Amino acid sequence: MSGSNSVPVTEQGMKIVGFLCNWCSYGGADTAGVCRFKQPTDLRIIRIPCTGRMDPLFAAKSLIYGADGVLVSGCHPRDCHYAVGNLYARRRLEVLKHFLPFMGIDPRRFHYTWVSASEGQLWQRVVTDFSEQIHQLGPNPGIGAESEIFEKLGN
Amino acid sequence: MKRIAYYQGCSLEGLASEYDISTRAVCDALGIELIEIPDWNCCGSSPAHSADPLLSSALAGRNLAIAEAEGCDVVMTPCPGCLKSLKGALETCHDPQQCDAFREILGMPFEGRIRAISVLELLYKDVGVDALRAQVQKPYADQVIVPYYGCLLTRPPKFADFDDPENPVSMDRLLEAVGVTVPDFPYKTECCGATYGVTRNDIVGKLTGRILDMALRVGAEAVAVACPLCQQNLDLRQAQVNRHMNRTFDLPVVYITQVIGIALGIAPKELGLDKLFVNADFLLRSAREEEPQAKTIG
Amino acid sequence: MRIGVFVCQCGTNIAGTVDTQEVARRAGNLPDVAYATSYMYTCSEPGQQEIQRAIREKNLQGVVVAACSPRMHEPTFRRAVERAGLNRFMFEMANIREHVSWINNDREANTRKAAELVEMAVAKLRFNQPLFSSQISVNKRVMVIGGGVAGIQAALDCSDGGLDVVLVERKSSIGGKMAQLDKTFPTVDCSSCILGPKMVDVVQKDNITLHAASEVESISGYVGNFTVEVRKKATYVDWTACTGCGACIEKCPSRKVPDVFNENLANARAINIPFPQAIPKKATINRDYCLHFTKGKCGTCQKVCPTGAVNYEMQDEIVTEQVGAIIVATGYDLFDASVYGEYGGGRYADVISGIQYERILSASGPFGGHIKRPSDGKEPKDIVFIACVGSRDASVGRPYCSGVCCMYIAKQAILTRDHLPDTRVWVFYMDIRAPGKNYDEFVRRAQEEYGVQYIRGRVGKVYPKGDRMVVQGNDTLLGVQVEVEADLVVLATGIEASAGARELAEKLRISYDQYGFYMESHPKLRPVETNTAGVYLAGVCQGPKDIPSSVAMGSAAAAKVQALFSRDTIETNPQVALVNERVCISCGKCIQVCPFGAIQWKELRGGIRKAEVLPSVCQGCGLCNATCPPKAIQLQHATDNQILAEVNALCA
Amino acid sequence: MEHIHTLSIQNTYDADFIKRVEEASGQQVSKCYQCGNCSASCNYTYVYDYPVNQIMRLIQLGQREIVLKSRSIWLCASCQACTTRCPCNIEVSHVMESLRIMSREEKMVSLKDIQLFYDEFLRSVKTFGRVFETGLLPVFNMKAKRPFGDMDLAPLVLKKGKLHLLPSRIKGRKEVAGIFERLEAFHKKHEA
Ligand SMILES: Cc1cc2nc3c(=O)[nH]c(=O)nc-3n(C[C@H](O)[C@H](O)[C@H](O)COP(=O)(O)OP(=O)(O)OC[C@H]3O[C@@H](n4cnc5c(N)ncnc54)[C@H](O)[C@@H]3O)c2cc1C
Ligand SMILES: Cc1cc2nc3c(=O)[nH]c(=O)nc-3n(C[C@H](O)[C@H](O)[C@H](O)COP(=O)(O)OP(=O)(O)OC[C@H]3O[C@@H](n4cnc5c(N)ncnc54)[C@H](O)[C@@H]3O)c2cc1C
Ligand code: SF4
Ligand code: SF4
Ligand code: SF4
Ligand code: SF4
Ligand code: SF4
Ligand code: SF4
Ligand code: SF4
Ligand code: SF4
Repeated sequence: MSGSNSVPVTEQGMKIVGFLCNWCSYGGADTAGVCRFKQPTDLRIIRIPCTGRMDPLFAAKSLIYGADGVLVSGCHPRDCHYAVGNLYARRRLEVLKHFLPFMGIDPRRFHYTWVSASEGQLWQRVVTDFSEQIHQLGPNPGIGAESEIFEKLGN
Repeated sequence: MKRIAYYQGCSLEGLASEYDISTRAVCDALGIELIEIPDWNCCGSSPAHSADPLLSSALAGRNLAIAEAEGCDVVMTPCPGCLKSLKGALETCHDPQQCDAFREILGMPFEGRIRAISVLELLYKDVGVDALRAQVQKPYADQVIVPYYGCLLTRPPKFADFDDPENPVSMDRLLEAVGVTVPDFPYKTECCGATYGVTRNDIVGKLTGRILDMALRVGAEAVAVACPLCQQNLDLRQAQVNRHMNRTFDLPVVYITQVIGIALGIAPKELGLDKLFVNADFLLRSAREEEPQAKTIG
Repeated sequence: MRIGVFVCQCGTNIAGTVDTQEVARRAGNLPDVAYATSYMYTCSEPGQQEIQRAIREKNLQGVVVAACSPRMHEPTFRRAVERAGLNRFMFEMANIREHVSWINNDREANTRKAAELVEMAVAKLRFNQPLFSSQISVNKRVMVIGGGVAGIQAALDCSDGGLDVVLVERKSSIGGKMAQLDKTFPTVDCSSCILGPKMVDVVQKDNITLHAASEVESISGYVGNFTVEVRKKATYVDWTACTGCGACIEKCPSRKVPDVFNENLANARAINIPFPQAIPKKATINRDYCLHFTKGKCGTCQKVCPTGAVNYEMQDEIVTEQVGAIIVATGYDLFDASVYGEYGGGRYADVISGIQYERILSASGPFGGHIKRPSDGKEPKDIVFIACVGSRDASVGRPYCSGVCCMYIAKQAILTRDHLPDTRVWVFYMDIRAPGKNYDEFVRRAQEEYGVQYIRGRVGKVYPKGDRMVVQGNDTLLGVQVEVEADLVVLATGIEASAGARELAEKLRISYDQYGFYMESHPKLRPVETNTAGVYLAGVCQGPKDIPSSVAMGSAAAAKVQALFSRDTIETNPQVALVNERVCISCGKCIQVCPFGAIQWKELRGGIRKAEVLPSVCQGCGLCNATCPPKAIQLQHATDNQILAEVNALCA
Repeated sequence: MEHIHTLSIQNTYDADFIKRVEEASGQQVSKCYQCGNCSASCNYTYVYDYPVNQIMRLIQLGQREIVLKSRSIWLCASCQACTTRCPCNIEVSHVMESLRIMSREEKMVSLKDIQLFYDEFLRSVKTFGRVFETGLLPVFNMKAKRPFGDMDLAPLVLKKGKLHLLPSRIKGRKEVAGIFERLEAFHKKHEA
């Protein structure tokens, strides 16, 4: 897939999958929309009840199937609608982040964060920053292809 | 059995020599072997701290390193100022961000396994109040002494692992164990002017004056201390204080080790009682006479 | 499956930046989509009828609406498809307004994005299953735990609404902290005069069962049907016989018992009634001090009791109560001031706490309402109050504000000047927090009319000098160190979670914050609910607050219970986890992680255990689903297959 | 106390100063909520030009020069009363210590005598390995231009036989001097 960087990627856009908890971040994304906060168009949001529902496999599979980036967002720690779901999520997603290089996937393609239902502006920033980062990385070359990172981390 | 290294520090070599000899005498009487740190150096005290904390840690660190090389488990020092430097050095040594710089500047092998304690902690924790009481040969009868801990012995709280920083009681309990009457002393931990003896003795005059005054108010015949700087400010400088405050204090200021030593039956001279500036012979009152009428003396 | 797709234009809200026709056209090409169209205002009455018509005419089995956020109109459309005979879970929404048309103007990119979101929704819908709620009956009895003013208010309001109430109080009398107060801010009316009648009401209501000297032992069940075991502690007095005459107390020879109600400023007897207005007014023996129990000697009370109520053989008793809802109102405790060695609380007799000063002020208190200092009974000429003791202090692990002490200091200062006009009152404070109705005016009055001296700065140290105390502080407004000599020092000790709050929370399966205060469901919008359905909060157990707020919260919790009980049955949420027993490997991980205790073991034949979800307890978080190693437990309507279908539709 | 008239905060605001103090002391100065407990507990407040809580406030406001030129930082005796009682868990004494070092580095020391005493003390340590009390005092007195300071004490001390006329030179004084040298080299390296 070399040289794909020269293709004006914005034309096709990137495929970014967002997993957002129903109570906080999905609401935050709604708030951003209601306030008409302009955002890049690459993100596709999947609504989950809680980040605690977030199986790291969902993110891994997305990247394996060819998503260019995965963004997970939930309630701030301590604000979880289900008390502790996001704390479990944090632990699992942190592990995933460290695991991605071993699959030959650049860990920068994956990001998780916390945004509450009222933080529309924060949501705008999160989406903009992450989309920009994925545009910089370019399209996902496929599993194992980003193995130079693997080599770097392996040492 | 723990191997206890002894770090006397510069003051105990000079103006506070009686603290040194009474500490050694008491430990000897209690069967505690002290291993003097060979060729020890100055810990740097406040001047080093105010110049560079790394300097302070490295200067103190050299002594710790020597003690560790001698196979000791703890370093005991009677001086709270030195104790603070020693504990500071251990803290630096275990701080991941500073340990490399520390080792580089120290320039000798040191693992940092050793612990630093004060003579007070040694007596209070390792010997224990009950064991001390059992060894008393000449209990005091009616002497009233207030314990003055000074500012450094129990502070900062993170270093004061053996007593309460705000209302320490270790010296109270040790004094009681040898038969002394100990009134509540509100100025236990007030600062006496510390290192300003030389540079600003007007400050020392005021702060020390307050402490002596409070001691008299609560009915003390003497102040017991565990710090050479406190002792100097309260005892040696008592005349200066009198001048500054327009007072006529004449209050003995004795080292805790001297008070305990007398009760253990050690001769006053071996405790350096004669080296004190304000006469402290009142301590011998019940030590000489154990009959009940001793109570009428004084 | 036959699926219908409706792409909403929302006037120009969506159609302005999304080609909705094109989205509908592309949707029409998706597998299983039998019908796709675009409509002007889908949520309007005609829009909904259009959907229902299509369901019938095209024989649709599932519906996707691409429109606004499901947080807005999902319930609307679910009802619509239900009216047309579909199960309401055979419906999905794609959010093409908040997440598409409103956040970018690039029509082409927006259209592509909207089409993909529709594709994802269709993909998910193909795995949807009809789900059905069940109805569970509601036991219309309510338990209130804690009989302070908040719990009393909740109990009385529920009782007024015709509900059966069980009130559980761990002390031998209800009343809580308010019963110990002298007067109350900001009106300075007598505390027991306003609380007393409410306490009496509690015993006079036929539909309130009071278990005093009792604690909750265990709780099982779920909203509508809780089973609570209550431990009635042995009081060694048969309360059905005791008339509260007090003859036993008068004769009891054990007289050096700390009087807890008077905050240890006086002595009580081993057999005791805590205060004259106690409800129930019954005697209790304190085993630790009773000579019969400690020495095997006495038996006086038994001999003098005219009704033969004393029973040294009494044992704790467990009673089981069935209730449909629980209101927790367990209040608070006060910070132990002896933690501050520098203030001498607990060491010096004349350094006391605010609640001790309430007892001193009280006419029924240890000194009959005369202000005297505990050490020698002298009238104090100078009183110093120190604010924020054990509050707003990270060094003692209490960084929060206790909320009421600024006000009670002002109250106690005013009362002091009322009782003893010649006594000077000094208050060391950091900030004055008085945000209630008439509150700041009250504090101003203390300063302007009563001449109370406020000094801004935290106190360093309190120590005795002669027979007075010296308070060494700092006036930060002047930038100088100050000293005030006082005869009495009152430490405004802060509020902390009541002892045992955490243990009770775990029994109730509600969460608490790091300080032990109970967590409300939403800090603004659901302040009296917890995340456990059927359990409500009232009073200081949720966080520091004063009497008006505690009472308001008691009433609010009662209103929530009445609303819950207004129906005979409640509908369960069918979006719950479900275990596939054949796949479950019995590892128990799901049981460990479930924050609500909704999963239990189910014994199969042959001693095999499998996980089983209690649908009425499960809140649908999905944590178990993500945890389960073989994925045996699946959250309905958000199963792995459903979520992965969306991923697939987008990426593959 | 010098009187500040109007402090035009922005004109003298040094954001970097706040950061440097926080880094040097390891303490988060913004945690200070100005309760004043440090000043209430500090026995030296009466000789300070700014009570220690005001020093903390001045740091928060980035007022580098006022702080580093203050007398307070040199009159602080490191008694730790402030650190012990600060409700915000700030090691205030540590902050004061860092300020002394910074004021020395930036040549803003107000109380030269105290610095001088400290320097003489350390010179003694560097030379002999231990402090030579008898030698330290006259040298300090001379340099501080107070030839008779504490001379009243000399006969007393002499009488008790506590005055040593010769310093105790330790064998390892080269090692001790080495510590001073390595420290200097270390700082040079890190400045570069
Ligand atoms: C010194 C002082 C003065 C005050 N003055 C005023 C004032 O003038 N005006 C004002 O508005 N507010 C004042 N307050 C605040 C007031 O006390 C509280 O707002 C009020 O008492 C809170 O009531 P509550 O019912 O929430 O808690 P509480 O009064 O603490 O009642 C809780 C009850 O629950 C019981 N309980 C606890 N745990 C359990 C358990 N596990 N099982 C069963 N029962 C349990 C307790 O025994 C207690 O009876 C003052 C507070 C103090 C400390
Ligand atoms: C700048 C600002 C920021 C704030 N930020 C926060 C915050 O972050 N968090 C927070 O908790 N609180 C905040 N608040 C406070 C919050 O706004 C109020 O607590 C809350 O809105 C009160 O709700 P309400 O329903 O009592 O009153 P209102 O919101 O005032 O509602 C009253 C309604 O009644 C209507 N009405 C009035 N008179 C009549 C009449 N005679 N007949 C019919 N209708 C009538 C009014 O039109 C209005 O719709 C803030 C307030 C301000 C000013
Ligand atoms: S369904 Fe939503 S998008 Fe469509 S018209 Fe209604 S509000 Fe607008
Ligand atoms: S136990 Fe008997 S004597 Fe005591 S109060 Fe009750 S009835 Fe009266
Ligand atoms: S038996 Fe116990 S409670 Fe009863 S009178 Fe005797 S001491 Fe008091
Ligand atoms: S209410 Fe006032 S006294 Fe109480 S913690 Fe808050 S600020 Fe401090
Ligand atoms: S979905 Fe959540 S609440 Fe339901 S059983 Fe699983 S973990 Fe428990
Ligand atoms: S986690 Fe899965 S396999 Fe383990 S017990 Fe629960 S349902 Fe069964
Ligand atoms: S350490 Fe310094 S500032 Fe702090 S109390 Fe002591 S003398 Fe004052
Ligand atoms: S004690 Fe701590 S919080 Fe209070 S003024 Fe001093 S530094 Fe600030």
